[in-house]
Amino acid sequence: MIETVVIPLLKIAVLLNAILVSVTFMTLLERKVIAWAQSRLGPMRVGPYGVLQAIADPIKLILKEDITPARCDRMMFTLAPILSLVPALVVFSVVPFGGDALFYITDINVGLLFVISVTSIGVYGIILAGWASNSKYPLLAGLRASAQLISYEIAVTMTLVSVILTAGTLSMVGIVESQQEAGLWYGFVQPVAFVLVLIGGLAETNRAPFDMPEAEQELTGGFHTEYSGMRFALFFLAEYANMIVISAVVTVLFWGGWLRPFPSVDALVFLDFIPGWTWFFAKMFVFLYLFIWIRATLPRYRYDQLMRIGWKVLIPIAIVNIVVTGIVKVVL
Amino acid sequence: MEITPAHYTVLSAALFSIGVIGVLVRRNIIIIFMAIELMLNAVNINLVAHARQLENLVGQVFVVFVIAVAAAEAAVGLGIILALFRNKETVNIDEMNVMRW
Amino acid sequence: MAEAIAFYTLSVLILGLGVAVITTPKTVHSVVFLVLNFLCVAVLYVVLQAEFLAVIQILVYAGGIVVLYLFVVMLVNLKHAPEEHEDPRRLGRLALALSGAMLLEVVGIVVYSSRHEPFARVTGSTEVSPVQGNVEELGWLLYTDYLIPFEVASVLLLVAMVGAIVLARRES
Amino acid sequence: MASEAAPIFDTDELVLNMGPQHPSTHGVLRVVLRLDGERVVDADVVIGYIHRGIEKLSENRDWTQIILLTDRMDYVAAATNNLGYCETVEKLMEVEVPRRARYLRTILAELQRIASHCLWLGTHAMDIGAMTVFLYAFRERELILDLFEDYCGARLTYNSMRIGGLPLDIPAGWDTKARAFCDVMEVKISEYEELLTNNRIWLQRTREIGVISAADAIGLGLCGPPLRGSGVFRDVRKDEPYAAYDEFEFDVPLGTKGDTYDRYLIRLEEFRQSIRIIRQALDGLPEGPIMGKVPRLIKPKAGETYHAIESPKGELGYFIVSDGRSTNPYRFRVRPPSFCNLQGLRPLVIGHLVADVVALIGTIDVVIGEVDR
Repeated sequence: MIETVVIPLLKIAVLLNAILVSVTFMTLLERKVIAWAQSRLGPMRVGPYGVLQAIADPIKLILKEDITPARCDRMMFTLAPILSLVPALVVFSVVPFGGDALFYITDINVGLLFVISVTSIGVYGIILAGWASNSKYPLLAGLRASAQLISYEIAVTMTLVSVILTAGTLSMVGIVESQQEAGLWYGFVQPVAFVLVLIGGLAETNRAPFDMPEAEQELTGGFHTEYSGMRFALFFLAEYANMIVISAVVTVLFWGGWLRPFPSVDALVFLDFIPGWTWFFAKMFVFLYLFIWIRATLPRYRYDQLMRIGWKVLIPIAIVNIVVTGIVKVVL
Repeated sequence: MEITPAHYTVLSAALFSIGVIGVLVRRNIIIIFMAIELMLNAVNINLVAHARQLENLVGQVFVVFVIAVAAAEAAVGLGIILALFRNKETVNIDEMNVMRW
Repeated sequence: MAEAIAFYTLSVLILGLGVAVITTPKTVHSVVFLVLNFLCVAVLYVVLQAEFLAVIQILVYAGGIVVLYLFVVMLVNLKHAPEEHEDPRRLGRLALALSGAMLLEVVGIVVYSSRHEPFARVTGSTEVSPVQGNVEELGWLLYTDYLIPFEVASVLLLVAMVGAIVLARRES
Repeated sequence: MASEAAPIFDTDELVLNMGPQHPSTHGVLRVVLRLDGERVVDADVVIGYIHRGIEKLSENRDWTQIILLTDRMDYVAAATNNLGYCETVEKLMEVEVPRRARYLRTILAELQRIASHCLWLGTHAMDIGAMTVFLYAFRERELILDLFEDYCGARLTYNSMRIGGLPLDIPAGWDTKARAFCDVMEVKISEYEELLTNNRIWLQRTREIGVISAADAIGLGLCGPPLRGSGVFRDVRKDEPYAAYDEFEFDVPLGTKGDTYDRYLIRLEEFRQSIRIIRQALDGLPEGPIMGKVPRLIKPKAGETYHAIESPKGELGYFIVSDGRSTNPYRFRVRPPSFCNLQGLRPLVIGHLVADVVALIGTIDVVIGEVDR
């Protein structure tokens, strides 16, 4: 009973809290990093160097009035933020933060497919938010978002096929273990797939330079134009949770999860005193920082250009990558 | 209390009936399409339940095919709905009688 | 016991959401109920130890097909509900009665056959596949015994895609 | 049958109201877009949300008070507006402006051009999603505002010129600061260029977007960078030199294709040319008085005149009629470059996507205060 019920529940509780807290600090990190990139200071007022801003923001959002537009579809308007947050959190159930069973909630044999399929549910939150707001800008943004998510989902899924071929398993733990056996991170084995997943991940999380669905300058904030207070906060949480998901998945698939760099090189064995989960979080942090950095640097693509990249560049490259991987796999 | 395939079959039959009712009673063609999806799912539940009972994966293979066909059906069906809507501005199945002479 | 709890909970959810799909007046609500219904069916597949199908169910049905429905519902922005126009030749009551009768018939058959001739437990599959695990075995079956149906299905999808594009294309 | 019924669906366009409270319409511009999907079929530009009646108001103020009102037209380039007005009245009164004053006026006008272009670059880049350039450009604009503050005490509405000259001489050490600014700015321009000029996304977002031919540009009455972007040579500083521009060497950059990217390059080059002019003016700054001989009571003799200068946005012209009896103009009329360039918005946006609309509003560089007056 303890083994099957209490411990998993405890793990879920810990993980949920950890994610939500790290999301709030992600927002602080983003504001700080972008501020530094732009030669500003960023938040400085709440706590030393503005550290407590991460706590002040959620409190503000919770206390704010939650406005429901007069002629919206109330049920869908309420459901949409929940539908976009829940899938982002559910994905973490299969992410292995360390090699020991203590560091993941479950390891199912279709782990990677589970990640792909659950993230594909997130699109409903955005479409429904756009539709339920009964307003034109959110509607346009909702349509943009759904088209974008669906096309990049195809590209990312097709790219992941080549990783699955290389690893020979769908289990998230299994993929890391096969990297250990290979003695090489798959980032080196599948560099093309790595870049494609990174680009696709940016697009799937609606991050710059693919942030059309919430482009403030074009669509006045996009699908959450009509949202305020806690419901807006849920969208916000979902976006950042999705960033963490993509970073975690890329870490697992391409950067060896909890493994140290060059797991096959014996000269580096002294690095093993650092626990695996530290490696994992360090790698995740690199990707999160990369996302923020890109946002501070690049202009935004246009919607049709984005679709063209998805369909005419990423998907063909992904297909070629699968074929090449297959041939190499058969020959070797 | 053991759950036998009979239970799953009854569940499947009930879901299938809901689908049939939807197709026969509703007039919005999109809802009718969704009712058809419900019926397909009812069939899938049945196939999966019996695949486990027989400890044979052929049932699951069939489910894969059913899903593939459902996807094809949805794509073409929704294409037809859109084309009809463009021409007649309706999704009422009773008004879609172009093929009737 | 655990399976019973799961089964009854999921059955109630699946049937309840199924009824909601066909009774809700707003089409968008119907679509959302349909998604939730499919998610419950996916959980039922997990209970039935078909993890791969559960994931495919979510990925293809919930994440793909139903999004299409949602798109069409949003495009078909109706000015008047279709239920207003009544075709006098429609026999709703009869339809209800017929489907009720069909349900009774199926249930009857199931109850009768399970009483008199319990479902036989077949041990061991006829095919001995060289791989282990649900996904691997399924893949093995698809690419050996069912290769031709599999290819036909892919051609079907291709045809459907071309058909959908031709149908939805705007004539200029 | 399909061909016959197709228009029913095709006319089902979405009317999208952009502004007057929209983050990218630069103030209170309102554009009513008719969309087919995301493609703009028609655009209706609605103006007048901050009309304050400056022209009419000026006909009831005496000649010196009007300088203060001109600040409020193009409020991101107030000194240029002051200059245009003062020179027009001087032309009407036939007042000779001392050489030092003309040099200082040129320096102020060119600093103002850099400040205005900084604001344009920042907001234009921001509209296309490059948020960092926005803050970089504003950082440098701040330096110019500091220079102006040192000079006249104000940071936005300067009231920095007088009919016949300048109210104040530059404070001690100001020219060193201005030189230092020129050195800083030169480095920063290459910083902007690093972020944008060869950026693939920037190129894709600006090249071939909003192309306007030379003939069309002239036909629409465009002026300033949008006109020069199409390859038409027209710069009031060269064609009809005013202030001290005839004494300096500078180039007028011209575009070839007339797209958004060309207009971007032209403005960046104008940064450099402005710095060149400022340096020349600081080097050759003559000594002498800063006010010409102007009567206490300004009362030009009856007559009318039109005088134009090259504001950062284009040709800024003043048409003033004096009846020779009262102490205020009989008729006061401004030819604001933003207003004339805004004419070009509708033909530019038709056929483009919603995302391009914000880029195109940015590229013609309008200030609504000047459009509405």
